[in-house]
Amino acid sequence: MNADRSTSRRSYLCRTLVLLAATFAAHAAFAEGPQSTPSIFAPAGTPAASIFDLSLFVIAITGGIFVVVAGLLTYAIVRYRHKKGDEKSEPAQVYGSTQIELAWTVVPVLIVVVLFLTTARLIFAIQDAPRPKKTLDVTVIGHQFWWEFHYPKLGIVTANELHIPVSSNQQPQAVFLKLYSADVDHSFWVPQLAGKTDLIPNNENVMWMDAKHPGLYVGQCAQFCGVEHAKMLLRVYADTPEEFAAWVKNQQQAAVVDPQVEAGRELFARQSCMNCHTIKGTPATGHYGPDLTHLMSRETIAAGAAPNTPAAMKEWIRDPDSVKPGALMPAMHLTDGQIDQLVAYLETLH
Amino acid sequence: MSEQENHGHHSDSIHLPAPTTWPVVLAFGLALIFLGIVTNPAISILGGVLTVFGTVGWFRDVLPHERHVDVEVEVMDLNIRSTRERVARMELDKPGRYAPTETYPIVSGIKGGIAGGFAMIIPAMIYGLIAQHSIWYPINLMGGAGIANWTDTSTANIAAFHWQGLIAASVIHAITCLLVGLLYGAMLPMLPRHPIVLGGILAPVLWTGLLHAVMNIVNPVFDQRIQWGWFLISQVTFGLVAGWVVAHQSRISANRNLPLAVRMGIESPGLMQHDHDEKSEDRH
Amino acid sequence: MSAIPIPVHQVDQPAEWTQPYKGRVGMYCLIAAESAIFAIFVVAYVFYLGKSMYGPTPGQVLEVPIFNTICLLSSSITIWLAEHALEHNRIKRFGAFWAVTIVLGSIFMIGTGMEWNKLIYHDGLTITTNVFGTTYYSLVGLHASHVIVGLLMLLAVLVFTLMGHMKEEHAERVKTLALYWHFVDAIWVVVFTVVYVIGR
Amino acid sequence: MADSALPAPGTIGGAIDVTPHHKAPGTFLETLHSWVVTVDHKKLGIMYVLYALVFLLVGGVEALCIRIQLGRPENHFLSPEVYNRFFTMHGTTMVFLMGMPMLVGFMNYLVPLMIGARDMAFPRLNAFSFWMTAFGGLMLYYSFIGGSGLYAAGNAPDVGWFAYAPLTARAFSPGHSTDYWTVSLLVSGVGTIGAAVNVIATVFCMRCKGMTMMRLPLFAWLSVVTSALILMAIPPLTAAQVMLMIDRYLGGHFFDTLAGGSALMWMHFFWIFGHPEVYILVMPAFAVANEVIPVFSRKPIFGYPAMVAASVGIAFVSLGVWAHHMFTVGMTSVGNAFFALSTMIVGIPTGIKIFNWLATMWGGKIRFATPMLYMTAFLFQFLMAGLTGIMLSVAPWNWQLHNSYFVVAHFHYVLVGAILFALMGGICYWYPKVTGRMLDEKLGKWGFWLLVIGFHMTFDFMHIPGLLGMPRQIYTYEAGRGWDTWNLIVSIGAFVQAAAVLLFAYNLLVSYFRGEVAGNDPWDAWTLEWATSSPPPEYNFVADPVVTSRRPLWDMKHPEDPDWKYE
Ligand code: HEA
Ligand code: HEA
Ligand code: HEC
Ligand code: CUA
Ligand SMILES: [Cu+2]
Repeated sequence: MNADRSTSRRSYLCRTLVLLAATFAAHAAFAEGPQSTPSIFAPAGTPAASIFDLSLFVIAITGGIFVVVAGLLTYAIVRYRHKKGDEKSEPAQVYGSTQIELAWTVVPVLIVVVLFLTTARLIFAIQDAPRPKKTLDVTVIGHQFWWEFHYPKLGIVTANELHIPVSSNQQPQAVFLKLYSADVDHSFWVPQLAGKTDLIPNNENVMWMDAKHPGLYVGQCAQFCGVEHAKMLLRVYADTPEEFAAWVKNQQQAAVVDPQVEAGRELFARQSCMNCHTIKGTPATGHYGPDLTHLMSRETIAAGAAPNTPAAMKEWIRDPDSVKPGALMPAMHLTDGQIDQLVAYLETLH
Repeated sequence: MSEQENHGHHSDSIHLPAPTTWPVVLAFGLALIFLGIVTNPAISILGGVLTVFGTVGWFRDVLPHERHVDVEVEVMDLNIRSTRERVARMELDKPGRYAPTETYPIVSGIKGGIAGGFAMIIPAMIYGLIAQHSIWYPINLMGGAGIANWTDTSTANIAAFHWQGLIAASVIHAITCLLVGLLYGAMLPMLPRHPIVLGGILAPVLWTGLLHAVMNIVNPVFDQRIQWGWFLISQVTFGLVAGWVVAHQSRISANRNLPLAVRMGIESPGLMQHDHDEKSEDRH
Repeated sequence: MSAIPIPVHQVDQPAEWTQPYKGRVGMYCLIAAESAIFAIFVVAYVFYLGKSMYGPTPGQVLEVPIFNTICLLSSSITIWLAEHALEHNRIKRFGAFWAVTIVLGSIFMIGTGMEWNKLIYHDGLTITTNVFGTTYYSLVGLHASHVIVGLLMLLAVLVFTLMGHMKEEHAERVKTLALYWHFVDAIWVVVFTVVYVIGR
Repeated sequence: MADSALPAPGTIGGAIDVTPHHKAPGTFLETLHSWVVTVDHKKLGIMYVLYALVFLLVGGVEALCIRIQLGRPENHFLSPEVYNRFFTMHGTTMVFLMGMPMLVGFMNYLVPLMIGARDMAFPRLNAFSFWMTAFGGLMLYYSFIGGSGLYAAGNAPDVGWFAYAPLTARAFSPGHSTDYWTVSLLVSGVGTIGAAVNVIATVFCMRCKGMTMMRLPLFAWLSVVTSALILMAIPPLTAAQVMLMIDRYLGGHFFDTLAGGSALMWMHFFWIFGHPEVYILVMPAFAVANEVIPVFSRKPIFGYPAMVAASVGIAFVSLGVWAHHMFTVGMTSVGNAFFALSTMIVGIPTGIKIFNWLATMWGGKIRFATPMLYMTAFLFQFLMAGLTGIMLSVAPWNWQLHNSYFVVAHFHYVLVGAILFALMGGICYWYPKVTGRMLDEKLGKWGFWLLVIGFHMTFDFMHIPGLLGMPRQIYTYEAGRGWDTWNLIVSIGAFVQAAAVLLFAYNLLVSYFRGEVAGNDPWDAWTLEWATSSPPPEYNFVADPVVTSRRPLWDMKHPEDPDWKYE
């Protein structure tokens, strides 16, 4: 399970292939760490890395087949094309050959056997991986166009931006996800960390991943789920152990109560915001939208559709459709003044 | 076609089914019934009426007798001839007709595969006994490629008996041996000069080299524990035995002087036997 | 322009070139397609067994329709007797068995109607009640709709017979139709097993 | 079918003589009427193909809009709603209204001619099937007008061509868009099943004398296999759609996840249909290749029995691989392994086909007329597409690639690179037979090379954003993800393809009026359809032909060296 590739005997082969892949896919070099392009050829976690290894193997085999067959085809086309003087005669008529046909049936069968054994091994290795003692459990709930994250053991609820501790050889740290959906099918996909797994209503799925380097890994929903499927983005932050501990500590607190923004807080409760959103420590306990208790600890809002800035927030609350057309939060028809108050309040929720 | 003679016996027209509106009407009716579900029930009702009309009309088209039209036939000569009058034959270095070349290559290949498969077990067992004092060791290593979910890859565990390991190993072993045997059966008669060198030594060495290169990905547990020397020995054992069996069963020595095309079993005029009467359909 | 040349051998050759009757092949194809539809509905029924979140359950409300089943299955025999009669040009006998088949089929439909009536008004099970209701009515309903279509076609043949149009030469066509009826019966065996035996 | 009943070797029956065409042309209305009421398999075949070509243009325009929208990041050419309608309609159109009718059209036109029959087994059913297909397509497109009208694309379906539950439930898909999808595909599905029944009955019951199943042209063989697959595959879709209708109209709970229904069931049902469907689409492409490649290589098909066996094998295996579209839904590891294996196994019979085509060309004298050019491109592109398919079937890798643009690239490589190319090649090949005129060779070659360039520009580069993590079915993407350049190239390629398709259509049009007169056998070919005039008379053959080998016309052209001696 611990397929640390650097020890692999064939890292040379890998490197050469990677180099090829890299030149091919310009910025998809095999980088150590998170990238703005979530390339599956830049793995930064165990499952992604072992899939990457497998993919090189498969590329080598299929590439070999392609070179051989395409080469023969090209040869046939060049060598046996119609030439001057051929109009008057037919070539020798050949009907078949059991022996040759048998040979080119058996060779693919053997290739398939090898491919299958390799594939099966990795399926089992990833899917049935034994659970290490120290894991982080997270429950992921997909909603139309945003993600809800629960850390059941830590008592944390947050949205869209998942924080996990980084995994090192000294301190391996796997994250086990339970995946549910509140409405339609979604799919959890952070290419640099692991393959995707669907979130299906009335059905529980599990997957695991780990991150070998700290930083931000981007991904997004990979199963068409309606109008704003394109903007159901996903961010995973791999924190150092210290950062993670600090983050957990902050998240476990109830919301900050700042008397200066009393007006905004009241407005939040008076408008129907509280029917849909939870802010821990206030009467707002809605579950339809994201938990806003620590809204300011997130870098984006509306599942990555906009940066978390006061201006974007104002625009979002004034008219969610203008930021993310089709998002399921209604425009509340508030005055500019009310919006300013609300945003001032939300800006305090660290 | 001049050789086509006219033997009378024809009419001047041909019966063809008559054109009819009812299939369109019926299709339109059915479509409207469905469209009505999405739009307005009135459309479904209209569709229902058309459907009834269509069905009845259609029935009356075919019952009790199919309606048909007579189409007049006029005839002109058609010329079916090719400008390519000459047909080349496959060129052989030696002219003449050849005896059938294949003496059941499939069966001989399978036999070779089975023989080689059994022979190969011996060095593998010896290896198991010498290296780990257990005949289950090599079996489990191989079976691990199939079931793969070893959670405990300690030596002791691998040396113990596991029925899953045995089954997986047997299946993998049997399939590959049969397939490789089949391949030998098809290929060796084509390359008859040195069957033992080719099938017994060269192929296993290449095969082992290939596996050596990819085994880390196919099955890392296997790769870490495998002893390539022993592996090569058992491969060569297989190759020698299988190659020998195949070579002796398909009379390679007799084929040696035949042209390549014949050895490859290519079916082409001149290469094949011509007796049409003796040929049976079952070859197709 | 010359006359049509017809080659020697077409005239000379004994016409031993026989191929299957196209209606029959067509019907077999149709049956294959229909079987696929039924297979999906049956799979769905089995899969959804016990998945209902609220009652009633099959065990609580379903009664085994023995009499119905006997009627439908015996109609397969009567239709076979009818086919046989037609082949031997015994039109009266054919008509009689054909009519019996229709009666048996109709009894089956009436039985189903009564069963549904009980389920809906007595047990309160409708297609919207729960997953069981949905799958039950669709599977049994799908079969029933096939019986109805079959009955309509059988009826059309009966009308033809009564009008005196039925002849021995129509045997192939009639047999093709009968094939469909046998299929509908065979499907009932599956539906019956799944719904009333396994599923209860 | 005993051989002894067949005529003595060396003769072929009256496939030879034909009516000259000198009917006075009717008025426009008369002509229209004669086409609407026709039961002639040739006219119906032509209507199918024309219908499909129209929808190729329509679906292509949708694809172009998609590509304009995706050409740049954060583009606003299409709104999200309209984009979703467009890709759904594009996929649905191309598969159900372009691909299927096109292949049914080919089978309809060619099968009776190739087997020496006067018509299909059930001519009226044939007409009915066509009209069902046609009305289904019209209904689907009527959805653009229903509801809020054309501007916002009305009620057009917007749930993807696989319409996963529960997105299709009333709660998530209010209005009628999903109903249009369901209902129109139900209707056209009935048409397709009818056509399949007809083809099978025709081949089994209407072959001319001497044409045993082992002498059947491979095109006809593959038509039978395709039709059998249609019979097995379309009904599951129909059944699932009926269930969906029950849910949406009668309040059923099949896919209602709140009441115990299952979203997974829909996926299984859809792909039990969906996977065989893609082989339904590709088989006719194989069929065309099996006819065109031998004729232009001047050699018989290599290994005929193996080709038949491989086709039947592909059909069988393809019924058991559907869940390779579902590797990410959380099946057990054993389930995943099983479907990975069964999927890879399909590569074996497919490989046999590729190799046999290669061997057919080997040692031949290959003439690269336009049809053969298309077939050559088909071979390369199908090879490549199949190999990316194998990559996708490697379940762990599929967890990365699933629903990414890599998949989109894979299936366009098959659907466009293999199927569309093969069908276009087929059109070029049989155009002289159907119209009596040759296509303009120069225009044809231009169109071909343009299409090759456009195709590779579009779909080669489309693999890359997939590998870089770009999911499909997204209406836009952020700048800075590293996807922009690739998408721009892809979009430009789509326009090159558009030019090629237009050129192709233009060629079809002008050659009809100005093309060289073809004669009955312009390619020096070997199957029976070339033994009658171009276009063939209503009754195809004056007298029923009698054949003694797989290449009846070869036997006539080379009486000194006939096939039946060697087969
Ligand atoms: C006609 C269309 C067509 C054809 C022929 C194929 C052929 C194949 N397809 Fe493809 N496929 C589609 C159309 C098609 N596909 C479509 C439309 C989708 C997406 C649907 C959607 O999600 O919207 C899809 C999706 C799809 C997926 C799911 C991807 C995903 O969503 O995650 C997979 C996964 O296994 C797959 C695999 C294959 C394989 C293994 C073949 C094989 O049949 C290929 C076999 C051919 C070869 C292998 C090449 C020749 C062989 C040799 C030279 C012999 C030697 C080779 C070996 C031994 C390997 N396809
Ligand atoms: C046979 C099937 C087929 C064919 C031929 C095509 C052809 C093309 N397809 Fe399509 N495609 C699918 C089947 C097909 N597609 C399917 C099944 C999907 C999945 C849908 C889903 O996810 O639900 C899909 C999805 C799909 C997507 C992904 C959308 C998304 O996931 O967001 C894209 C994006 O680039 C695309 C592009 C193209 C392009 C550029 C072509 C080009 O090859 C098109 C070339 C043709 C033309 C450009 C026409 C030229 C004509 C004119 C210019 C007309 C001029 C006008 C008049 C005279 C009226 N297709
Ligand atoms: C009908 C339910 C509903 C109401 C009422 C509602 N919201 Fe929301 N809200 C949502 C949903 C759903 C989302 C997630 C949208 C998305 O990302 O697609 C959301 C997202 C947000 C976000 C971004 C959260 C994040 O983590 O990205 C903020 C901030 C927010 N709402 C504030 C408010 C305020 C302020 C009000 C009241 C004026 C309000 N909401 C009223 C449903 C609602
Ligand atoms: Cu959620 Cu797409
Ligand atoms: Cu598939």
